Amino acid sequence: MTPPTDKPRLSREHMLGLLKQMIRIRRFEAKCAELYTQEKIRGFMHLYDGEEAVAVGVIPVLEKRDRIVATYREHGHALVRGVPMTTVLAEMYGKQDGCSRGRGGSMHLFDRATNFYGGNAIVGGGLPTAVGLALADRMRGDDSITACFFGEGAVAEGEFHESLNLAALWGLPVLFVCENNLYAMGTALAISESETNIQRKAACYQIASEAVDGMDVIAVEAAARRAVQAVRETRKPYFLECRTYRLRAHSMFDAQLYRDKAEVEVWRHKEPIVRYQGWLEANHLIHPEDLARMESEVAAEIAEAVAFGEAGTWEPVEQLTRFTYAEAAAQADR
Amino acid sequence: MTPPTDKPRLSREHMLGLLKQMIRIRRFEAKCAELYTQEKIRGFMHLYDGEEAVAVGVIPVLEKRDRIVATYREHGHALVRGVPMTTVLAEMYGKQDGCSRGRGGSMHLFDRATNFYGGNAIVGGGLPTAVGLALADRMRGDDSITACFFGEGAVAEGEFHESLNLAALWGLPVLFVCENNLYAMGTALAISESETNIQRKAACYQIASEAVDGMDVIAVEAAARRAVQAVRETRKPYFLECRTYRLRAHSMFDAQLYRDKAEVEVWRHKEPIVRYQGWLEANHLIHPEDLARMESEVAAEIAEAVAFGEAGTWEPVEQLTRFTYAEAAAQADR
Amino acid sequence: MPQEMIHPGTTELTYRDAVREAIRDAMRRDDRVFLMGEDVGRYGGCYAVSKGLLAEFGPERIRDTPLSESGFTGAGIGAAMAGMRPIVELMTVNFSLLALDQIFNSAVTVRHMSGNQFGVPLVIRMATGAGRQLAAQHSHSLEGWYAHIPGIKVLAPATVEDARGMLWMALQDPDPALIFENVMLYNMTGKLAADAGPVNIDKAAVRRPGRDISLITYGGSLWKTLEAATVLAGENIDAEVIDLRSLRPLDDATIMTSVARTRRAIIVDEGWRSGSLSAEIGMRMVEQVFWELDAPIGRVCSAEVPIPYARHLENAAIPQVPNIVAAAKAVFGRA
Amino acid sequence: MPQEMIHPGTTELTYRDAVREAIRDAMRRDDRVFLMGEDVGRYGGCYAVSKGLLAEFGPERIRDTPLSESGFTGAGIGAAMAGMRPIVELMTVNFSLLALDQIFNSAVTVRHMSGNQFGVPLVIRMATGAGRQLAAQHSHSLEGWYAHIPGIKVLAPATVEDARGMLWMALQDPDPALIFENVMLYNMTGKLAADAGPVNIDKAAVRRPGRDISLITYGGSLWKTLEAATVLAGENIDAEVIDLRSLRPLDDATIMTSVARTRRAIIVDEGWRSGSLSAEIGMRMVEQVFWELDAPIGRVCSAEVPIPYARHLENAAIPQVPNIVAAAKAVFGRA
Ligand SMILES: Cc1ncc(C[n+]2csc(CCOP(=O)(O)OP(=O)(O)O)c2C)c(N)n1
Ligand SMILES: Cc1ncc(C[n+]2csc(CCOP(=O)(O)OP(=O)(O)O)c2C)c(N)n1
Ligand SMILES: [Mg+2]
Ligand SMILES: [Mg+2]
Repeated sequence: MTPPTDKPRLSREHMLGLLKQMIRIRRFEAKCAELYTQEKIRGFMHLYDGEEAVAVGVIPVLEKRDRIVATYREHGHALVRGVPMTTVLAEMYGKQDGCSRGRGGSMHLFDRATNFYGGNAIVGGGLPTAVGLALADRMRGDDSITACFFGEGAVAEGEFHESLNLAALWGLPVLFVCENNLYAMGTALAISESETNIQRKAACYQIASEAVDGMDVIAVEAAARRAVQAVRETRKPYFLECRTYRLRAHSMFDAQLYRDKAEVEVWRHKEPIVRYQGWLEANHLIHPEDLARMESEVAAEIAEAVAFGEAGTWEPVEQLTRFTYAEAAAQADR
Repeated sequence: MTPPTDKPRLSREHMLGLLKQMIRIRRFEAKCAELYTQEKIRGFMHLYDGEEAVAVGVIPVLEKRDRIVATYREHGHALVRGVPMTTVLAEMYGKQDGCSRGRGGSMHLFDRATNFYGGNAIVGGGLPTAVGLALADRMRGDDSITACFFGEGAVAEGEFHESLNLAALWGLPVLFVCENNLYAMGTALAISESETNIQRKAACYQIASEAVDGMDVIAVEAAARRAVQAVRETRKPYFLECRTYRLRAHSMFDAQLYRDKAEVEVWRHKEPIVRYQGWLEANHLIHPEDLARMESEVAAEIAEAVAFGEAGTWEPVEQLTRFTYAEAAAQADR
Repeated sequence: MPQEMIHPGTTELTYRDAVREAIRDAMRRDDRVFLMGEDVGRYGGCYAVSKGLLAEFGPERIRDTPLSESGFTGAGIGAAMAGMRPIVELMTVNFSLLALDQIFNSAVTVRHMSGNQFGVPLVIRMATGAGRQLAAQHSHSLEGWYAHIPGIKVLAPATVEDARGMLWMALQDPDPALIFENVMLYNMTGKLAADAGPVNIDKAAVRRPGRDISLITYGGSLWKTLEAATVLAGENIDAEVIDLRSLRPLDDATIMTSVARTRRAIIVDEGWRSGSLSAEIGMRMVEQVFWELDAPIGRVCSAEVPIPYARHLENAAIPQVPNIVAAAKAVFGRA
Repeated sequence: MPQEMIHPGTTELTYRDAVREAIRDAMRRDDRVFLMGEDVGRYGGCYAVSKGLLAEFGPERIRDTPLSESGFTGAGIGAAMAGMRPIVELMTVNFSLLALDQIFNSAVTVRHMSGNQFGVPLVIRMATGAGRQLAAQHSHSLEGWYAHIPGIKVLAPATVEDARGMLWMALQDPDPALIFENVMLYNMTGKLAADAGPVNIDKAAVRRPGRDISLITYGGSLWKTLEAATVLAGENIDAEVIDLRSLRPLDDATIMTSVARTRRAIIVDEGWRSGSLSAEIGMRMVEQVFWELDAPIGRVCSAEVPIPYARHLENAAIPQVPNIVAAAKAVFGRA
């Protein structure tokens, strides 16, 4: 475990907070999987198990005014950012109480209040959006930054290349966060990239970068702090590669023929929650009661979210075409 | 001037041949410009003045079985490859005697007999084609290679990135030739790339590369020989950046507001024909009669091409939709 | 699907299996054929179509690609130009938009523009359609939209037989062909003669003959339309159901023969209504059999909205049996 | 173009100048507006539309981009979501195919899919059309094809007034709008009131009233259609000419009012015939005014072929005045 370097911020409370966020995501995903088998949740759903340290390490380092662009594997990002678990789950239920009115589902969580610019189900599709958000900030002289999450699979897409070049060329405050979990669906990194060192991609665009053990929440947080500070101060992009692993199947339809059970087992030993919890315990920073409290708080939050989702209502079918275009009122509002 | 390293091949005849090819292109382009003002040639037309050393240095190094993919600035490539000047010019006249039946014009010269897979008017559009041609060769175990020409402007396109990655990842015999003339229309390299050293792009994909003075035909030829040999032997891609300059406007519609006359003048002194001719003269490798003979041969060839173009006939308008799809006979033939 | 006895010499299999058999058969018959696309190999295909093929044919011919739709589609074009017979799988039509420049500006222009010197005998397969609650970015139905482009053929196999039989014919075609497989059909089972093979791709099929009205459709909507025809039969409307099979070119003869006889038509098309293929079909009727028409032509299409996730909204967005029945009855002035 | 006296308070200018004035005016009025695209700055725009603007507004707001259509279109989407009002110039529709994923999967889905939390007030301008012998890859007419997509507006200014006036309204629109400028119009001159400004973008315009037949068109074909109307007048056919102006949404009311009166219609559309916007317009007539029609609706469209370079072939491929005249006469049973 990376020893915390930035002591003052790493109060015990803060350190426990990191653990709790990771547990919160893990338990939430488990509930989602359960609800999926119950057919309460439908469509494509991609769980974040194993990768929690990335969202939890990066997102709290951002300010409220900063912006976030995510992928279809974004439950964790939304939760850590502060999108209420209730509306996230209601969204997956397809209820109008959901954070996207039930129209987006698992892959399209949006939340204006927290500057959460959505899950995007097109691999690589969010990168140009992030460039544009940052361009707006640059042109207005705002000091917000935009954090853009994407998988290592997106690196093969032309839009990755175009976006990194534009961000570097124009000096845009984008934090590119590559969640390198070694697979894009069933395609291992070596089958998708001739240069498998993802961090090196940044140098091709003269973008400052760092690669970090994405299973180590303290290391991710420290790297994110450096990264965010760099973007905020230089107003230039920064590339953070988080080396991680997805413990579950790609989506709910994946038989995982492409990787050995043994490989998954190896990674299970590196997984971020057990590891971090063990480290906290070894350093006497956590007590069994803390853990019990966390678990029960998380369980309560999840229970509340399920109740909210269950109680949610269906958008009247008459509203189907509403907001394909803005309405007059919305127009004035914009 | 780079001293010839590969002596035996650089017989005097060969050396004069290089000059003649460059002159042949230069004079041809001048005739095209003239015919354009006479409205014999229409549409978009992009001339190659200043860049002749690239096509002349690279293409003759290829074998007949090799394949070529070019851009809309491809008159020179077609001529050096051996597409008859007559059919090239007839194409620009729009006559059915043209190498593309008059349907392609200046930007779309095609010639099956010489494996000339066309001009392509979509910047970057030819790169994936080249990857595919090489993939076919690889899968069949043929030892042909594919040379793909493109401008430095294409480097910003996503297709550049995808194509280089695929070629490297799959081990495909593609020679990527970047004609870096510093401008994409009116956009200088520094306005288009955050990393302006184009050769470095290759390393991002683990592709072997070399940058060469594209105004020095001997240097280009030597580099092309190394490149072609590498591709042929390793069956892997290779990236050759030729640093050159376009002496004329981008196309016939360009007022060149984006660059100083002075800059063009500086480059005029480096231009490949005068420079190479001067070197041949200084080394007593060329006599005034040689030059006179070349010029008169080229003039005769051009005159013949013009006559051919003038005498060419229009495809009957009834054939307009022919070959939108293959015809039965062509089907059997394929 | 109608449930009948399986005859000797007949197998029952899914649409998915039929597509797989078609690929396997083509790969065995012609060593120029290969399959390339995201996750076609190790993963077995995002809809499990190509499961098992990697083991049989190896990674050169069952080629997993990076996420580079434009790049590998273009590679398919180049390989086809050099004499191979690639099958490019674009996973779903939603991602094909990333490859559209290659399809539109390279694949379809080359033959004409080169004066017939080069052709692109490429097959591109992709899943299409809504109905699985995949939301706006994963639920497009663009096969009719693609049918606008001259130089390609557009195929929409709706039956197990066509899923099995169209691929080989598409591979024989010297020009690019797009095959659209509706996502709702993969699990559908059907019967197939044990020796089933290639089928023609030139003609539309009359899937149910009828006297009173022509219901014209294709792909995933075929089964809904047949169901609607059954309902209509109960109301004494004898509907003829035509499965277009090929969206480009359209088989005008079969359509017009039917409509000239029934004098009434409904087109069922899962594309968004405005500018959908249904408009072209209707317009051709106006051009070719206007004087035979006894009533305005009806259309049942998707609502003009990005397809929403919520099940009830998604259902409401796309054509359903009751919409088809209602549209047909409206043509007869019945509510 | 009809040549008339220039009135005081009227200026004569080209369509190109009118577009430039529209951009300049918008940039001055709203500092959230900026122009971004390939060669819009130092080069002055590939069709010289933005010449001079760099000097006035500087490189941040007249932003030259690399050749990255998908990237900078997506950047326009993001900037619009964050409250800017970008004008993205895609040079020509031919290159827009590279940006189609961003337009189709991001720009148009976001508002609905986010439950109206985010919108994309983005304007994308591009040149369109054939006629300059630019051959297959540079001569597409896809504005009608784009009109299939729910969530965008599609505008086709055909007059100098509309070239000047539509942009501002498009920028006020909270949703993405695509403006298609026909390449053959840039050099066209027209008169404009000195104080000309924004124009409505909701209504089609009757450019020539007439009694006998409705000729419906838009963009570059408007002038050919008006010329055809003049020819027809000489043959005692009094044609009404409608300029659609907006291709999505379509102004059904203006179209149907005209056709219900003239009872005959021809649609002139530079798109390839099959699946062109002309089909949608014709089909809507069938749906809305079928019983008023005295004759089948006619279409004059482009031949279904990649546009060839040779002038005579290109001319034959796209709608021309004699084709329009002939089609109109055919409706009256005259040769
Ligand atoms: C453009 C595009 N192509 C294909 C897909 C199908 N697809 C969904 S997720 C995925 C894998 C992406 O892998 P990666 O970017 O590494 O993210 P991860 O799922 O590992 O988090 C693929 C191929 C898609 N959604 N978008
Ligand atoms: C995809 C695409 N975008 C834009 C254009 C318009 N265009 C034609 S040539 C050109 C510049 C290309 O520059 P470069 O690649 O450096 O080649 P060069 O002309 O310098 O030889 C541009 C922008 C195009 N043809 N294709
Ligand atoms: Mg991954
Ligand atoms: Mg250049």
